[in-house]
Amino acid sequence: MSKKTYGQAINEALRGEMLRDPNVIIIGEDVAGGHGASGEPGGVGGVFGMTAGLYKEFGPERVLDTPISESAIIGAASGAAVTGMRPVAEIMFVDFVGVCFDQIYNQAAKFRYMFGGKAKTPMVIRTAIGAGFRGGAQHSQTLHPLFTMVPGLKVVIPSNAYDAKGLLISAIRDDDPVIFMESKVLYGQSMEVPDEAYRIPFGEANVVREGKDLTFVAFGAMVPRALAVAQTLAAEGISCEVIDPRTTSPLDEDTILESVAKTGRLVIIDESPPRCSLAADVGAMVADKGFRSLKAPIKAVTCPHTPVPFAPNLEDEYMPNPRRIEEAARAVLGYR
Amino acid sequence: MSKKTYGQAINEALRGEMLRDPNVIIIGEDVAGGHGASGEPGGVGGVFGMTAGLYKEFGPERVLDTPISESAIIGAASGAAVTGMRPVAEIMFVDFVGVCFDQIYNQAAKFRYMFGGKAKTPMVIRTAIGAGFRGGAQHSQTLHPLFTMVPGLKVVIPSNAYDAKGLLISAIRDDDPVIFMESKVLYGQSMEVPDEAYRIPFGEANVVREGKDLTFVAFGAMVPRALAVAQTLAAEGISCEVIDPRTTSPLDEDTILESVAKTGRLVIIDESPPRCSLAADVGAMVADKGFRSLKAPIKAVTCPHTPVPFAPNLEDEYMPNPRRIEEAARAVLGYR
Amino acid sequence: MQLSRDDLKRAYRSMFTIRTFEERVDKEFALGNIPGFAHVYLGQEASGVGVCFDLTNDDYIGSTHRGHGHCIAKGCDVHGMMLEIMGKQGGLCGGKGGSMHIADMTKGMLGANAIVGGSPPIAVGAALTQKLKKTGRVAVAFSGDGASNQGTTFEALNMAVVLGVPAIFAFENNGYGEHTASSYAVGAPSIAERARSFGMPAEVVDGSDFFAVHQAMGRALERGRAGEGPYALEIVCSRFLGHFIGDPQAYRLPEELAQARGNDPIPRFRKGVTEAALLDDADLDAIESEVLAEVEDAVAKAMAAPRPDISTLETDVYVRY
Amino acid sequence: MQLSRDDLKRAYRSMFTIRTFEERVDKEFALGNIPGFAHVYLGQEASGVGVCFDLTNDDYIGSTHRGHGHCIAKGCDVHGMMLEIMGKQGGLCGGKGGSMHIADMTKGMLGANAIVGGSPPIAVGAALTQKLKKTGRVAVAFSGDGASNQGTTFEALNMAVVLGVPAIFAFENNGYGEHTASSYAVGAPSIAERARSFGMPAEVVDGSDFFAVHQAMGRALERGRAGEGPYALEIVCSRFLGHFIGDPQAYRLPEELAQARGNDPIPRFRKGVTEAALLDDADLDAIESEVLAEVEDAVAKAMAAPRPDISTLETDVYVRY
Ligand SMILES: Cc1ncc(C[n+]2csc(CCOP(=O)(O)OP(=O)(O)O)c2C)c(N)n1
Ligand SMILES: Cc1ncc(C[n+]2csc(CCOP(=O)(O)OP(=O)(O)O)c2C)c(N)n1
Ligand SMILES: [Mg+2]
Ligand SMILES: [Mg+2]
Repeated sequence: MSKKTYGQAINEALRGEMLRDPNVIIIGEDVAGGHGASGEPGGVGGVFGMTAGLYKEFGPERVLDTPISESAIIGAASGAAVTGMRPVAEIMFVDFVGVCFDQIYNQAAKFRYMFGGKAKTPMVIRTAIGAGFRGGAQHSQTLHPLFTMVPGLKVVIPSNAYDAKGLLISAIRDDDPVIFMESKVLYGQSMEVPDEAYRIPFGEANVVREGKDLTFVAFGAMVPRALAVAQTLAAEGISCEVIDPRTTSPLDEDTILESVAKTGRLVIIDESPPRCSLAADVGAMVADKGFRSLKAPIKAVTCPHTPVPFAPNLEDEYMPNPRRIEEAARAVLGYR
Repeated sequence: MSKKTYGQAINEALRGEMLRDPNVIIIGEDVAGGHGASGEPGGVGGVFGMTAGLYKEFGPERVLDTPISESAIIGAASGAAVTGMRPVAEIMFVDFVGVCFDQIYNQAAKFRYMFGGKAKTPMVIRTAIGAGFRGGAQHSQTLHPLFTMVPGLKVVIPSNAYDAKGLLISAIRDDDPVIFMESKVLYGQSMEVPDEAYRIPFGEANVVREGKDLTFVAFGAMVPRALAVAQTLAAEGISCEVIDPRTTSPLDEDTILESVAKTGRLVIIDESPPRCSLAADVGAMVADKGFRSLKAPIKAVTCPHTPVPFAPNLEDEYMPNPRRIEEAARAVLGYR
Repeated sequence: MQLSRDDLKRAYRSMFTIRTFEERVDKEFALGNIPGFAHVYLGQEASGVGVCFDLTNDDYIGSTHRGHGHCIAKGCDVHGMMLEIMGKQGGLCGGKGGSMHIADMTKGMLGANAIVGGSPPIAVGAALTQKLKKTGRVAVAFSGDGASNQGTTFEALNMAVVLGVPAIFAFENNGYGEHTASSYAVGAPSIAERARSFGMPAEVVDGSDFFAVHQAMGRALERGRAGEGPYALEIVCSRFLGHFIGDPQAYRLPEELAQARGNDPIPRFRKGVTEAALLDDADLDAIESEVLAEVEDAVAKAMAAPRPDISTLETDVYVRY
Repeated sequence: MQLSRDDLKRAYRSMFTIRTFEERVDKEFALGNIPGFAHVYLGQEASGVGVCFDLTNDDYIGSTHRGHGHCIAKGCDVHGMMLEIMGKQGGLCGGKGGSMHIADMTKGMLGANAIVGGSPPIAVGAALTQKLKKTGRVAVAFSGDGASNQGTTFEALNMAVVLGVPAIFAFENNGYGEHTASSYAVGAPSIAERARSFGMPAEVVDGSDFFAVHQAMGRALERGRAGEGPYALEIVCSRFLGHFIGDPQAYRLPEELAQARGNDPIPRFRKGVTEAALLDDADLDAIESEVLAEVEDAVAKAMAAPRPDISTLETDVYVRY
């Protein structure tokens, strides 16, 4: 056990799984880095450094640099997966999935069903998500709804270093295609993380904070924001429960429904535009299955229906921020 | 005024707009057909025949056949649109958007915002949607949620021939990128459709049937199914209101909320897997803004979280069918 | 080395099975016994069979919407195929896939693919496994001339070169992508030349000549098995019927169609091997009878088979969820 | 015809503006005055300027994540650019775009593009408008060597040939896509050759030589303006700094970097024109002083400018919703 960042936890999970299973390979742009240059290859380890050191330790047959060809990256991963490997592909920023989406949702995710259960596609797509990085409209999206809607895909969105490690290990050992969404703004966050391997199962939400007046459901980088508001409200004697589903597909409906059964009030904090979002998904689920418990409207705190703006002040307002979360909480708490 | 099929209405709208505005062009695979063959080109008019006759009438500068390169088709359309044309691009089946999604959601839909309002991208993407055609997992999807979540895009999903014509004319005259989703199973449905041009505005739902006990919201090919169940229930004295939003982005929230204010009960019928669907979107919207009116849980009738199966009996069960719609309606009506 | 007499019989059986199967699919479709739509491989038999002839069950192929011929050439069971195409229980994919998604992992058949350009990237992945596991096996991506213009296909060509994997790109140029001629939609002077410019050997082959295809594939395979990287074949062939069953193909003049039929790979093979006295008519007729009976039986069984159990609708989405 | 002295001054001004602007971006970034990340064009000035030199405001370009140089070469205002890059009110895109999304429709600048391979299809569309409206104008797609491997780029090449549009593909091969050399990631022997195999003329150009780029572009432009179809240039140049500001680029040895710097297009231009007595040092020094002052002023004004009004967050999504 030692303090590790979210990024280190990811790197450690990758390394541990590569040591454990020779079929685990890494494939993507600059996951090694420096190929064909005058210096040594392998010194980059991905633009965010998540695969740092792995090329030097495992060599070119386990850590494969590719051209900027995302469809071919995903296809190479899924084709390798159905024939016996366990590839971990990297799509540098989730924003880039538009150039390879077919290979994800029509191919890898559908193989098993289309082929009547006769294919197994154990692959992971790691990708960086989220705003707050001043990356502009094409480098700041989250897009977890895009994947959650796809039957055959599993979607993981860890909110802290401990979960990142345990969920990534589960993802790599999983026999289905998994997309693993890493929050850029969390890469540097650190906490105690065990050195050894451990798994966090999919579909089991984490009740990050217990409470009885109001339920917050938050995803990824929104979890710390929900917690912060829960703390503010606690000072006034308002007790908020904070739930981090950790995976959006499968989704742990039971934990959310149990919480709402107790609190009767729900606010969902979701970093994405509002339409067909996870906020909508969870809200609608509770409006059906948890209707009897509800004491107030279900509120969502999302981004507006706009692309991500570049200017820092606009971007800060774009993201669900404590002010907007608190407003929603108070609206729900004050509902009569 | 004369009886026309949904398909004829679309063809008529295209032809009318091409006659009216020389900047309207059509681009896609086999929209003319027969290029380079030993016979005459222009005899195909799209695999569903929606552009039939247009090549012969307007020639190769207005009706452009392309290679099977959807990213280049959409890029060609958006690049032409920002420089003064009004292209109508065809993506044969919506299932194919995965190979060109970047050009839709990151490019065309974001131009205006990223460029601070300085670009105008008047283009339409026509595409065929829906199951029931025995097309299998990669030719039967609906995917309207995928587009609805994209800021900058407008999403149209007509449920009958009259609407198809009026909405397509509006789409072509609209200054923003619009995706126009044509239900394959409706192409042959006919009704009275005016011969002249008329527009149906976006964001105005159609109350297809008035009622007071229960509100159905249904999209595209699900509208006739909802109506059929409404009729069945009417025989028992149950009065269902049926709302067809016609466009999912923008969405006419007011009409839905007014209806729920009256009925207190909502069932959404949406042909797509359940997660982050339009069903979820509408359900969550009402669970927030219409909470006070609700007398029962909001139920959704969707497809299961699976790809579209091929076998006819599986596909029929996959789609929201009258049995499942009726069950949901009764559950909501019987809620105490 | 020349092919043995048994090999020649196997080749003929495979081509004739495709021919018979596809003619029957065409007929059953017209009778309403096949749901949806189907694209038949009539006229292209020598291509699929020539390419797959020396592949083992541990070599892989990725196929297209026009995949029946590839399946048969790769050894898929015609009973399982007919059940699948009719959407019946016991089909190779349990009736969930249909004509455009037939797959059989036990035969190294990675699936027909209803997305044009869907298979090449996947085949690169299958080839990557072979390289990493040093199996000496290869992966073939079948693509049409139309698919040769899809971005995913180009990426796969480049990726295969960069990763140095034993992927073989079999471009079946049947002159058309749907209703548009390749002479219009392929801007390049030649598909093979375009592939070559990506950095791999490429050749143009007469796709109506089984022997030409088989020999060219032999060169590709030699390179692949030796771990020397990818290879491309442009296999020039003819689509006898329309794009899908029911396409009246008014855009092709009768003379063009007649010319295509005039270069039928099956009589051409028969003529070749009988004139060379390698096989005689009796050998070939015997094969034909067997094949006709087998396909007849496959149709009869498929017609009689039940639909998949409704309980299977939600199975097989995940290994575990 | 040779370029006039005024033309030469204009070329030098444009290149030197890019140089000064980018050095300043590098510095302001290090000072924390530029949010996010930025990719500078240092070392590639002769490419952008050579390509854009004879374009009018009615000719279009589509650019890349490394787009500042293209913007300046196409005539975008450096004040508006600096405001945009700093995320300030009055920026060319109102502060909503940032470094990777600068666009100016009034200058025919269709936008930097943060998606590698995003621009080529769009440029084909802009070129299509020119063809249909018979304007004699062209559209240029700038792409890097890395972008030359993206499927969208390949599709655009083929589409441009098939539609016969005046699109010019300017492949700036600066040796790297991020931290990976083009010698690794481009499997083809040559990007130009690969483009040629799609069916268009293509040539390799020394991208450190303004005159070479300008002349090659002249040939491309002649073809485009005459309505004869697309053209490709592989412009070989050097990236002086890392991929983005802050990239230590440990993968490049000092010698490689020194060699790149040794072939700096700006002193090379200066040496050429002064030795030929076309311009003298005083001419060039005067330009430099003006440019330095202009960029200084742009930075000062951008630093002083307010952030965009928060009320603009939700505007400009649609023309009307
Ligand atoms: C991405 C995509 N675009 C379009 C289609 C529709 N489509 C199916 S087959 C086909 C033609 C393919 O032509 P080719 O690759 O030459 O194969 P062939 O049909 O001649 O065997 C098209 C356009 C598709 N299935 N997928
Ligand atoms: C589709 C996509 N994939 C990956 C990236 C990340 N990325 C940004 S720039 C870049 C390298 C581009 O290389 P090149 O085209 O040679 O341009 P250069 O940076 O050398 O100007 C990469 C991989 C991206 N922005 N978009
Ligand atoms: Mg073809
Ligand atoms: Mg480069």
